[in-house]
Amino acid sequence: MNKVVKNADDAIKDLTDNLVIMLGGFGLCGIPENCITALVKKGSKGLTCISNNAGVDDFGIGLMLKTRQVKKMISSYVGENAEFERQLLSGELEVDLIPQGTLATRCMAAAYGMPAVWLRAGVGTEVAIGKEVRNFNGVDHLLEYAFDADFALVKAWKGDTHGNLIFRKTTRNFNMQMAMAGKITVAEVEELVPAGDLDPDQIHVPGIYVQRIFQGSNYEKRIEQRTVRKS
Amino acid sequence: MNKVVKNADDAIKDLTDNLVIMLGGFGLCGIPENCITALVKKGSKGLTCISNNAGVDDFGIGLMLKTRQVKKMISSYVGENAEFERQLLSGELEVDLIPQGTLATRCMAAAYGMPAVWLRAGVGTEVAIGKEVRNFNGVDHLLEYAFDADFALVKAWKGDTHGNLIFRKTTRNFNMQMAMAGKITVAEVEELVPAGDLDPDQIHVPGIYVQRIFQGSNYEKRIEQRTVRKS
Amino acid sequence: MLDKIGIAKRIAKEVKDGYYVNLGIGIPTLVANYIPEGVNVTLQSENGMLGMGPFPFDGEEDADLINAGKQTITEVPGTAYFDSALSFGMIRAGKVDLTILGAMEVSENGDIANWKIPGKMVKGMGGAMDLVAAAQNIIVAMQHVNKAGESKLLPSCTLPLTGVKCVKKIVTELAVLEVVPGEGFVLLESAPGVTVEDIRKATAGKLVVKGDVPEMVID
Amino acid sequence: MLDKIGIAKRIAKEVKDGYYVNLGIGIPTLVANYIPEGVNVTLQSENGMLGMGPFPFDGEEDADLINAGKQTITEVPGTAYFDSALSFGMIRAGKVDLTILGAMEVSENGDIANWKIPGKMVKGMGGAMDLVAAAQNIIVAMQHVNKAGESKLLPSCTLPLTGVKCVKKIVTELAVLEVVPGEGFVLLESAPGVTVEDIRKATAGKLVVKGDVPEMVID
Repeated sequence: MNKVVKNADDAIKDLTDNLVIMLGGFGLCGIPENCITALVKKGSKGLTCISNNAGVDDFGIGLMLKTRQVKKMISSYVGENAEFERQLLSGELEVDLIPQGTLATRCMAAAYGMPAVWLRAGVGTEVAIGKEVRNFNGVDHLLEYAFDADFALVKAWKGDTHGNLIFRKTTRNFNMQMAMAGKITVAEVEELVPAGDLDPDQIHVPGIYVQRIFQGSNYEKRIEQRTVRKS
Repeated sequence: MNKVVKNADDAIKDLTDNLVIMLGGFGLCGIPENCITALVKKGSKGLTCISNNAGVDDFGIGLMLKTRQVKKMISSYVGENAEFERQLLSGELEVDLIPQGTLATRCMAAAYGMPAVWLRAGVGTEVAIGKEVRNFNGVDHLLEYAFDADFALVKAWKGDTHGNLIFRKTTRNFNMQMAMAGKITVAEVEELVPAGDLDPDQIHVPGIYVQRIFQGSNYEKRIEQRTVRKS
Repeated sequence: MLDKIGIAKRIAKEVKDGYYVNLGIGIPTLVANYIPEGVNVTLQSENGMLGMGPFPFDGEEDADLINAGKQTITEVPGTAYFDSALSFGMIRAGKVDLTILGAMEVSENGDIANWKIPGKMVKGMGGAMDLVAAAQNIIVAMQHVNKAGESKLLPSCTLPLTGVKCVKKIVTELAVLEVVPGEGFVLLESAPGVTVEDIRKATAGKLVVKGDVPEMVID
Repeated sequence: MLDKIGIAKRIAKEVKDGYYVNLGIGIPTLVANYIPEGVNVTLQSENGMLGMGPFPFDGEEDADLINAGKQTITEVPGTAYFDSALSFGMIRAGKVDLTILGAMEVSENGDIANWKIPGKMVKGMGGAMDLVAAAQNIIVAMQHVNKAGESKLLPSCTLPLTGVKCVKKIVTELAVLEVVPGEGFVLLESAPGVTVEDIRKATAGKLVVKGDVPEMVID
């Protein structure tokens, strides 16, 4: 049951070209920094990335956009990235924009083994085009499918050798459901502890969902919008 | 944002006849003992109870069966209760038996504002009769609807004055999703603390889902199958 | 005519004690600063938090604690964290009492457009489509006209929609308006120093004026 | 012929290192006691636990800690608790490697019946329907014949079904059999002292015997 790998390079050694991958995080908060660095180094191309955001020019998924490793982004908001916008407008990059709650719930559907669910976001808008519509209790809903991702790359605060994960504050965001949605889930954690060290009542993702885990290093944890008040 | 009520009697004072209620717990583990006692005392009749089990003859929902307060049980397993079986065979009680995972997921669907989901349990069996079937990825699934419950009565370990809840060990069971699925959720807790005392990372049910909370008393916490090993 | 703070102050009066509120980016975020004493409100941030506190003091920022606008924030007593799926689950389940967000356009029947300008801007909808599809009570905070001087209150939206028939109320620098499907933009209040005629000029959609229009009261 | 412990011991050999396993009530529960040294297995209990440990010592029972059979149990290092929806979520998502459960009847094509006897018994299906519908790998542990001496391995089930075409393997007091749709019950091993003829007599459904049938090896 020991799922520990040495580092990010080891964890993604079979993450080859043209796969579908999920990347946790919201903005730059809670992103799998080590895995992204390793993926840029490895150079896998033609990737479809399911991630709420696309990072910024020089950090997060932005690094993978620079190296043109991404064929398609499936996201809800990508508005902080000039290189992204350039590739999109030039047609180098495909983008599927999805309402944020629908994005999260399609991850959850995969995590819970549900092939599809009915959701109301986007009815009557262009995201509804081509989708099956059904009325429940007077409200139209769209049929939304579970994502099918080869890998999920997530970042947690603490993890144990069995793959149990705990997140800190708002880093739980997409990391939690994605950790449970990937065919192969790679978790990088700030602190890796022996099985038994985490309180079983506090575990956010049970280890059964995690195939590989390692303790990451050199976290930058960049802040996108540093906002403060006067003391 | 203070949701504290005095006791169970106060918490269910408007739980009138013929309502649909959810009751948390698995077997006798984590059942809302105080609420059940108050409900027996209040005597509301014609209730539809969504609960995985039906208690035993003299404890849990069994107490409400004795007083004939229950019109219908929606459960997955009811095999520990002779009075239950008698009422069922005599036609005094309606029973809707539902696969346990489907039961839990129909609670979750309500909690997440999804009117319906596609689930595979029961395909080809009598529980599929009358249900819409659709094939996804080669596997038939049934269309299953979210429950619509007037009240959810749940038991948690700790709670705060804002309604945030934490469960202990296997008492989380149906309590967690039901706490998020009721139109009015009543939570009884073993320890009620001021808002701010619980670790925000460890909360299982955010207070937004809980309308009323109180510290319960005299918990019996009966064990259904006391099994031990020799030392 | 109101400035942004004035708009935020006026909207703050719509917030009732005990409400759970989701605030969008921009003017809506300012609303939190003007909620009256004695009105206890819990702010929901759709990236996974209930009980959002103010910005941190300088040096106390935590990269693991941001709001949906990616700003550093703080906790309050009673804060709870959760994941994005549950966050939108509670929104969809109708547990959030009030959603306040910005818009590029609103139509007479309550349609809203705020996420895309074809050929110009492709930032994405974020959580806006989920919020407007689910919330029972949506207030739009925006300028009455855009930078080109064109009305943002239209017979029907020209930009790609975020949601249909969902906006209940609009607060601009000129007025407070209720969207009544089948009627149009019903004028509830005018801003100090603004005439009904000013508002009519700035409103391309059907403006409905019923009797005397009171002036907004802002503390 | 095997006793219950023999059946449990034989099934224990099907459990591989690193497996997540769900054990039903009865004989399946016994399997946990006979998993070979060096084979690390995590037991899932569908009421909301991964990493189920043995029964507690007398006096150490905890009413808040039970398994799906409502028995008091213990934790192990690495245990995680969760709610019922996630528990069946991970089952449905195929994360549980092996499910072992009892049955009243199994048919030639892998249908299983184990939850209801019309007019006689109405206990309910519990989690069985979810488990058999989702698990990739289902082993049935049961007696070959019922108390009335009738075969429980049938051409088709007579009792209300729990699931269709889902059982992969059956271990009884007489034999280990594989269910091969289109073929029938393929005899893999016979119990010590049991002949193929004995097994044939006890099997109402089509029994397929391919060459010599090895005898079970049980430690």
